Amino acid sequence: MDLLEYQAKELFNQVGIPVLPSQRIDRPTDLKGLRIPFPVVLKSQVYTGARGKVGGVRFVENTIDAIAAAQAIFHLPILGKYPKVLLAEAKYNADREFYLAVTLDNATRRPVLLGSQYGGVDVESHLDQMRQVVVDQTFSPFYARRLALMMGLQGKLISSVSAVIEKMYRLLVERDLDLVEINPLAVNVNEELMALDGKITVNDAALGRQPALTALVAAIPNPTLTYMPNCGVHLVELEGNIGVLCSGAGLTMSTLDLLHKAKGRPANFVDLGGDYRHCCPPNVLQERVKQGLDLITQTKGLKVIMVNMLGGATSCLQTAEAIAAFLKWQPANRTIPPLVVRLVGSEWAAAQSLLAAMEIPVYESMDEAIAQTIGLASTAVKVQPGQSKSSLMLASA
Amino acid sequence: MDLLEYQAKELFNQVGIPVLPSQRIDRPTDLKGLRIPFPVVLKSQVYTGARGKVGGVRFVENTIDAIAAAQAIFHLPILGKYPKVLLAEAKYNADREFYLAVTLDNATRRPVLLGSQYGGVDVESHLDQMRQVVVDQTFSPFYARRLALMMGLQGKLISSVSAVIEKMYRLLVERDLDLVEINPLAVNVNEELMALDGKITVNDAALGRQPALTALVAAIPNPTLTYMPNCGVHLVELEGNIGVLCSGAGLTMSTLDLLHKAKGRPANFVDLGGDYRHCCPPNVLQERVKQGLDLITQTKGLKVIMVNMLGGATSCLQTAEAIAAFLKWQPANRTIPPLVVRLVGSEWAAAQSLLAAMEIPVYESMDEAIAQTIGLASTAVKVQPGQSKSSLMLASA
Amino acid sequence: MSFAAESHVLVYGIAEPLGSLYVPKMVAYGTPIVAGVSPGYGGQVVAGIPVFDLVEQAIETVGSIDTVLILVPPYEVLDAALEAMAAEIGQLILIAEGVPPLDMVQILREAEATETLVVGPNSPGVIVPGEVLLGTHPAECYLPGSVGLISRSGTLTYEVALELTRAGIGQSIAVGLGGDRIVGSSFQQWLQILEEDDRTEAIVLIGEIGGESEEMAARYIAEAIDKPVIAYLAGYSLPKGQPMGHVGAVVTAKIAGLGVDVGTIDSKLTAFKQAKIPVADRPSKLPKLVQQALDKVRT
Amino acid sequence: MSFAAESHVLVYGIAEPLGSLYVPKMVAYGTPIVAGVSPGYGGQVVAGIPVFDLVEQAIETVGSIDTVLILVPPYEVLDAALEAMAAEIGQLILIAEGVPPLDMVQILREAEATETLVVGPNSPGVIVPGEVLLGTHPAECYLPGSVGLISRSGTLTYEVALELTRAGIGQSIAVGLGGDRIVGSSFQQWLQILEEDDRTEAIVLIGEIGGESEEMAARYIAEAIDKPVIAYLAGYSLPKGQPMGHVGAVVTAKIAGLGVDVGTIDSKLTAFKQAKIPVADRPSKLPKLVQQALDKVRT
Repeated sequence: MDLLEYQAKELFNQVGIPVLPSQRIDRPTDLKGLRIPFPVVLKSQVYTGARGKVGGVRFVENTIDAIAAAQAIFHLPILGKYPKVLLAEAKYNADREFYLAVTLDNATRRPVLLGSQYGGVDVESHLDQMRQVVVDQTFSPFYARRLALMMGLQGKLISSVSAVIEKMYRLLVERDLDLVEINPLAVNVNEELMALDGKITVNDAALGRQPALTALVAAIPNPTLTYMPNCGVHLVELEGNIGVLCSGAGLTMSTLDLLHKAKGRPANFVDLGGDYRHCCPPNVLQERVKQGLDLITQTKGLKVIMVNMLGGATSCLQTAEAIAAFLKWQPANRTIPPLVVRLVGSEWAAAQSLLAAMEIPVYESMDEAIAQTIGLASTAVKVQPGQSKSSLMLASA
Repeated sequence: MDLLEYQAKELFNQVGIPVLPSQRIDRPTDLKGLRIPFPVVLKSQVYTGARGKVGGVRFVENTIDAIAAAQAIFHLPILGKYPKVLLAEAKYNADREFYLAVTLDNATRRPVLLGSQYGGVDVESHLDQMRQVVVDQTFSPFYARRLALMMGLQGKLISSVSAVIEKMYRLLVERDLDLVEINPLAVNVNEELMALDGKITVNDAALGRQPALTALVAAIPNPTLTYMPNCGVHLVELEGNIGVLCSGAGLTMSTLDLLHKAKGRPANFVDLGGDYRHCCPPNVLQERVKQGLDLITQTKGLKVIMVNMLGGATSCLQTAEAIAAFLKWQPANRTIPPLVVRLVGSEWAAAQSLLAAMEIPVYESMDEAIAQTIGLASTAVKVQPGQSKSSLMLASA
Repeated sequence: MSFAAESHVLVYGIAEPLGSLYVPKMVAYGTPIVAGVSPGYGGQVVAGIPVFDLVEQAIETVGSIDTVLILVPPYEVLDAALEAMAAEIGQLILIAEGVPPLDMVQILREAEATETLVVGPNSPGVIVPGEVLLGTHPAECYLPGSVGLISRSGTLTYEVALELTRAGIGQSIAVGLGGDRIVGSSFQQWLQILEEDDRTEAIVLIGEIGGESEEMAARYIAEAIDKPVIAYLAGYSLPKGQPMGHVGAVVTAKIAGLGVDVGTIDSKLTAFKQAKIPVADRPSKLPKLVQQALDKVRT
Repeated sequence: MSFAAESHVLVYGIAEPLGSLYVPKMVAYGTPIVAGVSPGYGGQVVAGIPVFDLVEQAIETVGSIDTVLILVPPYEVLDAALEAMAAEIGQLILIAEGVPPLDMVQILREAEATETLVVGPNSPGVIVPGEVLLGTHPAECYLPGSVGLISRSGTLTYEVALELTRAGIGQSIAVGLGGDRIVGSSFQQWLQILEEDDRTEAIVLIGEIGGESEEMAARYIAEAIDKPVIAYLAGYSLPKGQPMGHVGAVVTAKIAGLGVDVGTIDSKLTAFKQAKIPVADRPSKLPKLVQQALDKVRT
């Protein structure tokens, strides 16, 4: 999960990475109480990049201009998202701009330090200048100096830049982060450093042991959370007319692929997870099936729902019972689209009998279930335009 | 350097080691504002053990008794020391008392976990029950469980005791401690744990990077500090009539030994340190010689001062000049006892000439300097009775 | 690598919920579980297996252990793995989803120093059909035979095994490497193990979008693997950047918005094509491709 | 162990105050210093020695390094030592006083894993009289010869060497192991090195109260050392428990007030007596005892 720039800079400040005096702006009138002297930069706090090019960053010289600019930025969508807060920050005269990052390298399975003398907007056009140091054993500051040298730094910049890298590394480890990035790290004419923009990606799986981070991010809903530490059931919305409920990421991907291949259009999906989630052991799967179906059916325009469940310690009958219970508890005025169910495991016949009584077909073959689903979805239903694609979540029972 | 019990318990509380509700008492009247319900234990906060046997720990049932008991404890010396503060603490019904410690093992050169089911006052009579686990690689909680099992614990005590050991270990590492000890760790009938007394020894050399600890201990002067992070000059007082100024711990010990062997009685000594102190490089040695002589000559009843300097990048002449400067700047009414100087190194002859002019003999041989010193000290001078043996310190220039 | 029926298995976390659920299934399958560890539960018996408080204590009583299956909650995996390696056990299988990647870095530093094989985490473990079940694989999907399965997924591995089993094609071994960014053993390690395994005649590699492990595997196959390999890839219809729990290279690709074409379905398909590895476009196509490969090998 | 004149030495912290003070003395003595490292000072020259920013950068330019002498301030020693070991250098000499003992634990874990010899910290280093000076030993105290000195002290080592030198007895090598509780190499390691050193005919062991390293050394000498060993012990007149900078076993002995008789002068003298090691009661007695031992060896 990504942090917003102002949250990242709070963490930078805590570990001693130099950041400019700044102030969080929740509404334009906050600028009347600004404690930073003008000129000031106002920055839209959104999770996407490239805000500068579309007007999400503005320089202002006085309170009147600042309030006007803030109003404009609050009403400026960036890749479809409106900011909930802005960051007001002092100006800095950068002579040069570096790029620094610390993250995990999948291939070596180690933390990796990244750096370039070509930071800021130049980083993509100078990818060949990006240097990398793998932290293969216990970190020590010499790894950071190694990167500084590879970046071509000399003299006192070696120590000052590697001190920033060291702090970024310690932040990564202490807070269980996936990424700590400073871009640009500004260097002024006196070779002093300043983190002008920063990005932090929290490791979602580790959030449960990082109460301070959890508190930090609780304020502002974040769409990038991929792993539910509390095993909540998570709906992903797409644009189509087929609801999908699956067990496990691999099977979910495969199911979506096969629907897509057969020209079906999934409207959304819920992945109930594999067999090895401690927070939601198999014995709560029935409850989770109900929660998943409840989320899926909140999307409008569904023509059919495909349930594809395999593995786990739950029997087919138990899954079927959960589906039956979900349908039984619906209010009379609510219309649920037809279901196609694919189950593998014990008590299959009993599951089939139970659901057959509710006119729900049960298959053992994934291909057959896909074919039936596509058949039911084939009468196209127009999806409500402007429908939000944001994620809905339900906490687990 | 040792922390007082209440300071140790503050650190315990910070890392989640269970301690009783308690309150620091600076004067008896503080007990009128006691926030802990009676009955309460009042404990003298001194750096020495065995305070219980001499009346330094008292149970009280009401405010009047508490104030009286506090007045008594404040006026009760324990091994010659009066407490600056008391600790008022809730009572606890211990069913059993364990002993736990984490420290560094000289032989394996690793942290070591120590534990026994026979804690409290029983620990010394059951030393054969003390169990030990060396943390040879990176710490992980299984080392703590290993100790818990070796102590003979079973069931949920394995996890709860090892959780306390783990916290003690993390405290040791995070705060650069030499020792973290809990004795007793009380276990009540419900197998709940409580650290009833605690001892923490700070590593003096690491204090310079532990600002929080430095602040914690600044309040109350502590005689156990062995290493001067700021390279202050440190006087150790003994009981005799010979002042000793030496360079390096080994040479100081040897000098004291030889004086002792020749029936001399050192009154005090200053060790100016070896050649490899970063905080006081050889080029400030002259200043330190003056500071050392100044401290030494504050002791009354000195008959002679022996200076024994060897090694270092300072020449004999530079040392001699420092001695000469010290003598020259004394107030006219101050009597300085005779000096015996032993020097090894360059410019020896020049040093001898300089000091000969001040009637100070200079030797190259340690034995000869010792003999001369003993000769001058042989007329016994009575040391002032009741003279404080506490350490004096001067911050380095 | 020795997951044979005569090897000795210890289940760490046997008294945890996942332990009580899966241990009876593993025992029933014939898995040679000789001991369990759950701190505080020493002296108890779970599914006929004696429970100890510490791995070294279990070894003292039951003798040497070849494999530790770790079923503890994710934040306890690091400690259990370090304890097992300190007891000089050479094979670890980590099941839990949600192990913080920096914990895995610590585990893998130690595993490399001690030459320990680590499978997982976020993994269904290993099954040798008809012999040994070390994890959550549903027994009914598998049939003893000669096809090795290596996968980043759990349920998708079951699905592929089921298709092969229904077609009468048995499996020699199936391993889920785990769906996380940082996992213990790689496609390459397991390709080598299966290349050397006498029972395995063909290998099915089950990949997915994200990361670059399929690309690296394809290069390795071209260089070092003589047995036939057939691949299946999941996730090609996902919107770009859609996180799927199996987070793969999402973070890496996000750095500085570097638009590097790694981890996409195209980059993987290209790699397999270059290595001349047939790719099934759905699980039900695998039996035919595998049978063709087996027929070729056997003639 | 190779501190010979043809070995290659790198001084870490060459631009620090201690570096600029001692490096010229070492160079003048003939020590084969081929490079210095001080981050930020790369490209400069100190006492004729080229300075680099990183150890691996120095090695690239000047070739392989046998020994790194570390002269940085105490809190920077850990990083410098890890950097040197990462560059696969096999001998480290740590001079600084005040290195936190937990930093030493980290250094020694790595040193044991990589079989690196560590001398110090809080140490005068090593001198091979007439050839190589690696530390702070004052050259004027030493004379080339055949007596090896192993000591926990700095100035006391100089004192002992001076007594021998004045008596015309030269030294093959002198090492200060360091006065801290946790130091890199032990009496035993150096006894073994000197036992194997062709130039050394007799060994002087300079101990002091506190710790139990003299006791362990005495046992080791009885078991494994054939060359004659003479001991000198300092600190016997100190009041019990008086901390001396060389803190020795003070902490250990304090635990629970355990009145264990370890580290006292009596325990050490008993150990030497049992190992039949003569003990001088003052430095000036050493020349006679050493000469007797040499005479015995040479006949």
